[in-house]
Amino acid sequence: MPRAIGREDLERMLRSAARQVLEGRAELSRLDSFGGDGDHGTTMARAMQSVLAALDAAPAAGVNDLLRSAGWAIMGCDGGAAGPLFGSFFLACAEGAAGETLDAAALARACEAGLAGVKKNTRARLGDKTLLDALEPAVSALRAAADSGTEVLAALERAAGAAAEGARASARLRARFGRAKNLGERSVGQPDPGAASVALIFRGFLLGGQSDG
Amino acid sequence: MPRAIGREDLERMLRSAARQVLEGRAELSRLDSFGGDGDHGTTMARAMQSVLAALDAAPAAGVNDLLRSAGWAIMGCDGGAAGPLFGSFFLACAEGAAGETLDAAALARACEAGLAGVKKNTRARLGDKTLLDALEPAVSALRAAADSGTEVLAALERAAGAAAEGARASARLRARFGRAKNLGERSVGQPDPGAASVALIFRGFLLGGQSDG
Amino acid sequence: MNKFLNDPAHLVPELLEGFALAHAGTVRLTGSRLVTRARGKPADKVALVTLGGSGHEPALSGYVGEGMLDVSVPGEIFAAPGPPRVLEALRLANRPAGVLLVVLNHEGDVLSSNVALELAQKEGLKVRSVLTREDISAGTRADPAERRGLVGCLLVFKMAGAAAEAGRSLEQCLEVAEGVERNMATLAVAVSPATHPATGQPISTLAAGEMVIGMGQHGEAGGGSRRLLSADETADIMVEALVQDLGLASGEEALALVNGAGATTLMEQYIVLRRVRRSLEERGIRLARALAGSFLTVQEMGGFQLCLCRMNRERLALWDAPCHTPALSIR
Amino acid sequence: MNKFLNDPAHLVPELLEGFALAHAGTVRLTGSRLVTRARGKPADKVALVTLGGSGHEPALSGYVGEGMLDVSVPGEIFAAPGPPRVLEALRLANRPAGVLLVVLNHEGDVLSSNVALELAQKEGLKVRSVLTREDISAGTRADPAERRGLVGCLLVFKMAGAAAEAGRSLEQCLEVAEGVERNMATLAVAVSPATHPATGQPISTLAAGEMVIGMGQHGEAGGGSRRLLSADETADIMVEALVQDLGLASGEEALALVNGAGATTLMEQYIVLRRVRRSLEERGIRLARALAGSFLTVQEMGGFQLCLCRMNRERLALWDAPCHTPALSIR
Ligand SMILES: Nc1ncnc2c1ncn2[C@@H]1O[C@H](COP(=O)(O)OP(=O)(O)O)[C@@H](O)[C@H]1O
Ligand SMILES: Nc1ncnc2c1ncn2[C@@H]1O[C@H](COP(=O)(O)OP(=O)(O)O)[C@@H](O)[C@H]1O
Ligand SMILES: [Mg+2]
Ligand SMILES: [Mg+2]
Ligand SMILES: [Mg+2]
Ligand SMILES: [Mg+2]
Repeated sequence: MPRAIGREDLERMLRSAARQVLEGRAELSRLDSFGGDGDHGTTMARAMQSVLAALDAAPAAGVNDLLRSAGWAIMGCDGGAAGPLFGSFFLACAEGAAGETLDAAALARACEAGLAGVKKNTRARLGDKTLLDALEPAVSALRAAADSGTEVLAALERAAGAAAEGARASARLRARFGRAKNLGERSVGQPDPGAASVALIFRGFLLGGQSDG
Repeated sequence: MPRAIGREDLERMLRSAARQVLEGRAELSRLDSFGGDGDHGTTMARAMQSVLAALDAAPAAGVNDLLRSAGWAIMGCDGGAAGPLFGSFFLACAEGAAGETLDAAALARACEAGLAGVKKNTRARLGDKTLLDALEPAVSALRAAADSGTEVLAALERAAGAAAEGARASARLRARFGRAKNLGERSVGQPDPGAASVALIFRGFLLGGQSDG
Repeated sequence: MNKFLNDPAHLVPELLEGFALAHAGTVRLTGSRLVTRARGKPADKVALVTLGGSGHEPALSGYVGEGMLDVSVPGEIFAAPGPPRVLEALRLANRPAGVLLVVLNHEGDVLSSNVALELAQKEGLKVRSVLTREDISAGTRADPAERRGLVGCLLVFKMAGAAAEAGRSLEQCLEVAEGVERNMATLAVAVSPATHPATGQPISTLAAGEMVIGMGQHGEAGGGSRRLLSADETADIMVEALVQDLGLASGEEALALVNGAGATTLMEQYIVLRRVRRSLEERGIRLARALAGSFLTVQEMGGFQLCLCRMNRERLALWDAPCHTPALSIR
Repeated sequence: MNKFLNDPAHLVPELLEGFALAHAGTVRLTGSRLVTRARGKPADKVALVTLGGSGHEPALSGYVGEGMLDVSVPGEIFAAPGPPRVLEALRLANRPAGVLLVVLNHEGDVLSSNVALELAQKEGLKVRSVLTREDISAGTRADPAERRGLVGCLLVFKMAGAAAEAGRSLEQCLEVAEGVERNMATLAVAVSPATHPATGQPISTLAAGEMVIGMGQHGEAGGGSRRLLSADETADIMVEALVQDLGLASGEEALALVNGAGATTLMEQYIVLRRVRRSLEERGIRLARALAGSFLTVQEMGGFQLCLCRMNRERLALWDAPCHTPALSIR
């Protein structure tokens, strides 16, 4: 993979993220069964199948086309709370992705836009035990890596690590958004399913980026 | 008790029959739970409470008035299948009860009319595992005793015995009427609840007749 | 028992009080717990009366109202009302045009009706009656004595009710009712038991993952308990049995009614109905009208009844006539 | 799982196919599984649109029809539809008179609606929206963000729908909707769990003989699981909490809606409704209108919701206006 992510690279990364989520669907539903309604794996699997179908159906012109089409696919999958959140992440990423390819700085800029897109749609913030607890650390890690001149693949590696760590750490939090909020204190002890999905997606990006197509 | 049943005697007999059924209600429901819907005790208890209420409410002029009022009380208790059958027994008894008092012959005549009243309302016959399997033997026993000149109380004793034996023997029969018919062969083994009620009623008649008021 | 109840001895009066409240514009209680229309029907039109045990809500009183019944006689939980209250209802409904009594074939209902009808005749009331017995699991068409009356009664209420509303004579209304009765067939399937609200005991037993087609009746049309099948498989089996019983042939048209027993969701009923249409169409039978809902329940029993009725031009017109009752509105 | 189903992946299209069949004269399917009226409404009248997860039949699509909704967007089982289909519905309903979108306060519905509304605004569609959040167990009136939208949405559909049908402007319809929303309150009680039809897993756990008032929400208005009470005791507790929340005072009048969750029988609902009236009357509050039925279910869950709405002359007139939909008919 080059020092910047091209259209082909990005498509491989998206497909790889989908694969990670599809493989993890049972675990995601299991995590959602503690405080939620036990369907997060089903929902995310539906979302990712929609992404794969969209990628198969229409060849995207550029990186932002690809991100937009993934975002719309997720938006359109009737995915309860998770659908519009993950969908708006990709859609806002597309808005923030300038140029033909994404180097570390451009990727960080796109993901920051994506994070902002999610935050526009929820009052949840860091620490509320939602997907933000994996997404925000991942994006921060990406930004830090880019600012220190790190190469894009290495930057992705740090982001994936931060997402995984964020998801793990979310177990200690008390849910204040999503269905799990109704559990109050009893929500402590298990990772947030949405955060776990973010970790799988970034892990997929990394694996897809590392493989050479 | 005299050699013929008077108005007071009959009222005592009816109250005593009601008491027998009320005491046996749990067992009657239990029997109905094998092939039926488990409510025969509840229904018969409601029927007998209606009889007691009717006796309390209006002093009957004569023996047939008493029987008629008991019959209507049972008819009016919303008693599913059992209500109209037991009700029509007492109503038809009333039609057949001529005179101020009932000696053995008059009692046999009244009960024969009652039995005919029941049979007018069902296609079930002896051996079909219904209340007829206790009622018909009881009425036959009454007739035989009367024909051989037996005194009314002794005749009642034979009738009560025949009813009890009929109810017991009904266990060996295969139900062909009432809800239990749906069980087919599986209905064999337990006495018919309606027949058990008949046995309790005749036992009550006997005990009420034997006590001296 | 996970039910919201008070003293079991007062179940019926309590539920009727709430029923009358919820449908104040349509029905009212009168006499000894009879349910009648809030606004009566002219005396030159035939009146329809029915009777039956309670615990099957919204049946049967839920069909009292414009275009269907005039009076219903609710009994105790699962127990027919006694003859005196049936007679009271016949007296209440009596009118020059006459009264049609619709009786479902169950021991208690038949016994009570017979006694009441005899007394009504003696009193000179103008009453005719029709017996519904369309449960194909409990007897053949040739020997229908044991066939129970299931949800099909509601088709009789609807179509004979429309005939009455249109001013047809008692004989004509009876003819419509008998025509519907002859041309309908019902089969029931159960997957989970109901609880008797007065005793708290389960009414039947059914293991998880099992189902009984013919609902514990003789079993002529399916037999005992079997592994739970998919919605489509179940619908196919039931359609086949009903089409056989009715002798429905390619080119004919039918009404299908899916009746939820209680705990079976409307979602499932719709899924079944969808397959019923396909299954009929595969046989060249057109689904002319379709209905799904919990119209006649057995407490929280899981399962449903499927009722098919052969339709012709007259019955379609009677079906489409407007009605407005607590449990069914057509316009 | 004792349910009649086929491939869980096709649940929603299958149930919608049957739904459209059963109510062919009233609704039809269009576009990407949108439910609309069989006969449209003139474009000079405001249109009402709503959205929500499936698995709650007859809600929400059961309220599409004359006098209530124009379009509903059914989502997946228990999952809100995504923004694209909501946007499609807004486009379909768009008209000079404008569109009122009714959103129940649940994460997914709110997220989807917000995205769709933003896009609709960009396209220049004339849309306003109202959020229903009347569940008193999950937040106070002062801080309603967490109050969920329960069965009360149906009162909004009915009364804002009547205003639209009467030709009132979008602003006026919104005002009616917000007036109903502000003046209603709901509390739910559960006694037995539902099964998720796609996974076959129970959605919650509840021991026999236990009940949860506030249905597993924070518990502000009742708290955790407790021994099952009688119908009357339960009704009294719920009425008290709702009257408090609404600040209903002696001399006022209210509408009461008892909504069965699935397995709770109509019989029980009527018994509860009867006590609700008595309980209100003891407080000097008149029960102006009453409703009982399984209007918004959670599969075969046992329990019910009680919704009270403060009525005034305007709302009474809007309530009494005729409507004809698959799940509610008033005339
Ligand atoms: N309001 C919210 N803000 C941020 N994240 C949320 C919110 N609601 C839900 N989520 C995320 O969505 C996840 C649950 O997704 P999912 O189970 O698919 O949705 P649903 O709750 O509709 O069943 C949660 O674990 C959380 O990460
Ligand atoms: N058709 C019938 N002919 C004669 N007896 C009958 C008939 N149906 C029912 N019975 C009697 O009634 C009894 C059941 O009574 P009960 O349980 O009170 O009525 P239900 O079947 O309506 O619940 C049976 O045991 C039987 O003796
Ligand atoms: Mg979930
Ligand atoms: Mg019985
Ligand atoms: Mg019974
Ligand atoms: Mg969900």
